[in-house]
Amino acid sequence: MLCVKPYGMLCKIFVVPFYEMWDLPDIFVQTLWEGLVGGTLYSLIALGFVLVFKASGVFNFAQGIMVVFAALSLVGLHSLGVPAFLALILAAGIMFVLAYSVERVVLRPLVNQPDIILFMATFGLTYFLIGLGELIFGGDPKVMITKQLYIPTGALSFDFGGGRVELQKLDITAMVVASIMVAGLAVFFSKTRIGRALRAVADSHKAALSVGISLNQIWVIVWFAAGLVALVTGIMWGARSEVSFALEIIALKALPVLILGGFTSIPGAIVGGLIIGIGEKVGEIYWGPLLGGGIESWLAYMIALAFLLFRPQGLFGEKIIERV
Amino acid sequence: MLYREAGQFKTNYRDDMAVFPILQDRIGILIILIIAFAVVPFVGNNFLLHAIMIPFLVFALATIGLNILTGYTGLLSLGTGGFMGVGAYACYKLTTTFPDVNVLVWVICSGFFSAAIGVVFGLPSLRIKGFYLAVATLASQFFLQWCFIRIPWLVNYNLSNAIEVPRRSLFGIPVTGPEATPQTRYFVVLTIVVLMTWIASNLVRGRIGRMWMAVRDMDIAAELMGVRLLNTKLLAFAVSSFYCGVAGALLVFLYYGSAEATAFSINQSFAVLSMVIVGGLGSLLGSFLGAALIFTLPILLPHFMAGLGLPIQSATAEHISFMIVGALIIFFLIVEPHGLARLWQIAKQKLRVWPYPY
Amino acid sequence: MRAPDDTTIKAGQTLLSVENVSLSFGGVKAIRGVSFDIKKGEIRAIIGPNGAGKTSMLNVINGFYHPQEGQITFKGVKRKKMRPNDAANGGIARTFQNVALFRSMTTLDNIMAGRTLKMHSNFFWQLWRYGPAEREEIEHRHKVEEIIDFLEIEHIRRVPVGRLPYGLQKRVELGRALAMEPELLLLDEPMAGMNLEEKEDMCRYIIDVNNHFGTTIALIEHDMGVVMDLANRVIVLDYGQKIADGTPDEVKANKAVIDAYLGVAH
Amino acid sequence: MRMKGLLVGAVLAATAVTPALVSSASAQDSIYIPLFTYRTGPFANSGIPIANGMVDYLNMLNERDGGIGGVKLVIEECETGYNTEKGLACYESTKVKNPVVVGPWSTGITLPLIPRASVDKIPILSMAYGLSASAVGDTFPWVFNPPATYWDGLSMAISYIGSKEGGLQKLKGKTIGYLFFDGGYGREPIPLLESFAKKYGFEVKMYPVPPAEMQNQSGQWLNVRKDKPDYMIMWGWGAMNPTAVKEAARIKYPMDKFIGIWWSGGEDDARPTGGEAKGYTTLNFTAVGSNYPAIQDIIKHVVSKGKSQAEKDRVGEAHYNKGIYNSVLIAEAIRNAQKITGKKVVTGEDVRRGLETLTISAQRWKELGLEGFGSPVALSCADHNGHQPAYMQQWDGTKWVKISDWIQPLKDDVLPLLKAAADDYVKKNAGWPKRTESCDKPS
Repeated sequence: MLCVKPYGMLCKIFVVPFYEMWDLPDIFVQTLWEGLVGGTLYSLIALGFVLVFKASGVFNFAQGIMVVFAALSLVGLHSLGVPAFLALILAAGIMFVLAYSVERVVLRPLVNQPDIILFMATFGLTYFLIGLGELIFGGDPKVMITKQLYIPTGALSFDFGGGRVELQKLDITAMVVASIMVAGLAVFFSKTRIGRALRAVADSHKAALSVGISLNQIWVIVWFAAGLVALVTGIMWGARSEVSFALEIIALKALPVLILGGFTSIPGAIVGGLIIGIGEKVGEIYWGPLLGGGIESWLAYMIALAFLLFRPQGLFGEKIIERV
Repeated sequence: MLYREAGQFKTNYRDDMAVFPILQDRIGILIILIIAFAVVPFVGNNFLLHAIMIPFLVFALATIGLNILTGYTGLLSLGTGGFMGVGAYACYKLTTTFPDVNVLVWVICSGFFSAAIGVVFGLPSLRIKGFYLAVATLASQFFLQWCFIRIPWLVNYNLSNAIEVPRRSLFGIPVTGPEATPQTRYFVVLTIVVLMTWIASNLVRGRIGRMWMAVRDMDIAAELMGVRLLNTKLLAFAVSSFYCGVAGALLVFLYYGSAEATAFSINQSFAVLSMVIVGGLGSLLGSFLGAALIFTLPILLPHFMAGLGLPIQSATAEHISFMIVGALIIFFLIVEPHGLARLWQIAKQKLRVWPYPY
Repeated sequence: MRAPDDTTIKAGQTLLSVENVSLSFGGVKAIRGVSFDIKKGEIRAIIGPNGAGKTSMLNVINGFYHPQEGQITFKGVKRKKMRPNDAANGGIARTFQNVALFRSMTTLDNIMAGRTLKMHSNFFWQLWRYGPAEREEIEHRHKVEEIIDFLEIEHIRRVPVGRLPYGLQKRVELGRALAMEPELLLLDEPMAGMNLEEKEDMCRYIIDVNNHFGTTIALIEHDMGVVMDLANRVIVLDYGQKIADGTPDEVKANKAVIDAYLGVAH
Repeated sequence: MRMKGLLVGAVLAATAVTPALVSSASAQDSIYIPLFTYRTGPFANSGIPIANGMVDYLNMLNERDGGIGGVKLVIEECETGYNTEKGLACYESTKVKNPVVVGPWSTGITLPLIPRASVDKIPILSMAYGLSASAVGDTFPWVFNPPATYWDGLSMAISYIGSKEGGLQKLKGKTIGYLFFDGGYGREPIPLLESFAKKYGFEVKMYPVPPAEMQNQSGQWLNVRKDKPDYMIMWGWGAMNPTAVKEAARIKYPMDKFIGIWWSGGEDDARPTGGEAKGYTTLNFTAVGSNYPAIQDIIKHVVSKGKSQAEKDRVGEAHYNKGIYNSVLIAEAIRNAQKITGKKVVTGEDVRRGLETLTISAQRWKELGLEGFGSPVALSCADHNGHQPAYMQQWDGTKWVKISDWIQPLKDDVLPLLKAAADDYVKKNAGWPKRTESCDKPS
């Protein structure tokens, strides 16, 4: 309608989307909010990756399935009649058992192997957990026990720019929980003895060994921490849709977040998640229709790739100086 | 006692540089080829040929492709599925646009299209390394899959949104389409795979292979020795994608018979990558072993359990086979991080001194 | 085969000259206004305490680092910036302080890789490993076997270099550099971490290379005894600056050098 | 030692598997029915109840009647995980046991099997999925997709919307959103939807959901908020459905204007949203509930005896009953084939004839103990689909409730399109065989 013939396409790319943002501010704000929420959830998954990568250099492909597994354990236990909060604690316990077994069975025999071998081992772990999860809990999806965990549902809505903006309480909860987790991890890393040990391990395995830090213990702890993050992520994603094995695919979205934020940076995971989340939503809503929609499946990767070409080490990664 | 190389002397470098310098190896490979060409197609049933051997060979080819990139050049890629898809769609377009040219010509030519696409998506590899590159290749995977779904021209506007493999024949014998017998398909696939494996082995043993491996092992040193990094990496992307593209075309034309875009999903990429790693990075033999283990295991496992007299629910079998595949990947990585190919080498070493321990 | 360079440089003429080169990383100055030259056919040593900028200097010469100031003239061609593979094309080869071999390749393949620039058979023949590709492979194999013979590493021909002891790795690395048939060979601490016997061997190889092939050599070494025996001329760097340049005897007598090595305060 | 262990393991494994790889024919005194199911993977939520329904009904026939016409049914499930490779492996491994019919249960598996059916002489039953054009029996003598195609389904949805608005003409100026699984399945109805849009003057908005984004639809639904379509039609499957229903509830989209295809109408699709999904409407072609003698027989003979993987309270759910419907078609086709040929142990070729002349009248439904369970089915040589009506069911917060009568598809719009699609298929697949199979009289 705004666009005249010869410049039709250019106008649709460079003018119309911005006009729409200005014209329907409520939708724009809602889009930003949805992006923010989506981004927070990506960040949570990415956080699990970062924790493990930072402390053990393992690119943990199994983080996605750990999200599913944790959430399934919680819902599965509850369906057996275990009270919700006890189930939560037990699910955390299961994640600890998982962390411990992974350390014993997978990581310890593979110590000092190249990164790609460890990556592949977590790949095997993914297959194993898919099979185990489906064997125990069945392949059918479960409903997250939102109410029993006192997670608020419903929405806060307010009028804005001639329309209505709705903030789901669930999403607000997710953001609050995510913030608390990040803050908690920050405190854990900087204030506690184990946290400082973790940082030492992240800097250098040998250095950590030489000051008497048990690498095995550290690995159990980070994998457990990643398991807890997975549990929280699973609850939040599960509450948004349902707990099913399809969630595992979504976890891949944490990968562009990772390369954007850097593999070793917790703030990077958060900021990267928000950039990816908002970027892909805004892109999908305002530019997606030009391409027939559904561009979300690759937009995040393209955004990350574009960033990478300018900063190959990610937003917060350390600059790599090559030496010979 | 049987496997001794003592007494086999080389008098010139040509012999010394042969693929199989040891006589027993040459006999072994000959026997394998004879079995593959002359025994398997006549003894095995259609299930063995069509559901196991053909896809196994096709995946072995894709694995060789990815191995060239990841194993030989050290560039981790998660975009294999997409590149296979490019080959399949290119082959479909070519054979429907020029139906008079033999389909096998187009199967091979389709590799050039995926090679070109591979080069485009390989460009970031100059600046990005390791896992960062792996994630960057995911962009190609998702973007390409989106294109397959979104560009109806690629499937000639078929309402099914899928490639519908046309009937094509070679010397009057149908090779694609429903009338092609599993035997014919098997021979075609086997011939192409054997030929391309031989070419791959030529490449990796020569100057180009050394350049790839040099870039993998120590790119800085390689550069200081006159290897152009970008060219070498892009060449690896091109050759790798070529192999993957041909594998994709074979997969659809001689195995599936029809394919939707989901056939080239991220799971395909992951599957091929696990074949590479379980088989052994930087080993052609490993590519075959890896493909055999990862592809055939989940398919044979239910039959295996049935053969043992353990009838279980098909879904349970599937769950257990997932667990077993996962556990096996971890197990093999622990036993031998360099893959099945290294296990084979160790076995040969043992055989060399057998029956004595040293 | 490439046409020989028109600017053939005779022994004793300047092969490479470095003029007023400065290099810095961020705020750290690694090299400050250094000038020197290397004459065809000589063995030139670069010495200096740790962190003096010796390796950086080699990196500048073979194009891995680009100096902010100054210029380099190699075989009469001035240049400020070049890619490492241009340097390799021009005939500069090097070894590394921490061995930079292709660890999972065999000794043979490592040295063959050094012949990369000399091999020209195209991709088509490579595919079939036939015709020119095969001939070339065999022809270069002969050259490589000569080097293997020269360095006395026949027995480890088929061993992946990652499994070799350090001393042998250094030797293989020298072999790989020699395979390039360089005009200028840069050796970065070729004897670091070796025992006496290995050092003697290495010295012998270096002298042989210089004598037999007429290769110009620039080397960095810590062992003063070795340097004084090997080198025709020595340049001393300290804190990125040149503090002395001359024959071993001249340098040995230089006050600034003695101060730098004994750690006198500036 | 390690080597030796590995070697022994490999040899053992090889011997155990060998029988499956070397063919052996055996005389048959039973009818072999392979059932391709998927209880794993991202589509398991839809696949599990269907698998249970299919298996349980056939098992019940075995338990109660001793099979069909006195011949025992050998039922074998093969897990596909909705994955084409595994599906094809299932096909090959079951093919050697002479199956009388194959139901691929995935469009991706159906498409490669369509051309092979006539060669392998195994009929394909793709119940209300697969390739819509395969309804044309003259072109696809070996493929059957009753009771309705996706195009029929779409036309029913449009005609239902029209009836809500007071006539199809009232659709002029309206906007209809189409939320679909971005693949062949979701894309197939688009041409018809566009032709309806032109014919009735409404606008169509497309909301594709990429396969990897099934559980992440907030972008699509924001666009829905932006575009404010009057109705939403959904072509969803697996994990996509419950997510879409949740998102619709979140943006407070009027649920009774949100209409799904029959594959979006499972209990698991609406239940996670619970009360807020109230009003969500989908098509269905089978009744919901277990209040039928035949289903009670399933409970009595199969479920209560612990021979089913289904929980008792989930017997009678929407997708479970679709599974039963699929098995009824198979069983009736076999019975019909026995009648036509006079043989007890029928083959795939016989069952093809049985399917082609299959009729299940209201009376026959009653005899089966399933009175009113589905609309009457009548297939013919020309029409392998039947274009049977379906009805609308609505979620009342806890269960599905039937809210409409049987809605007839708009055959005038659908049939020409089907014919054109079948012709297009033949044109593009040069060498497609002309129908040689003779046509039996309807029984």
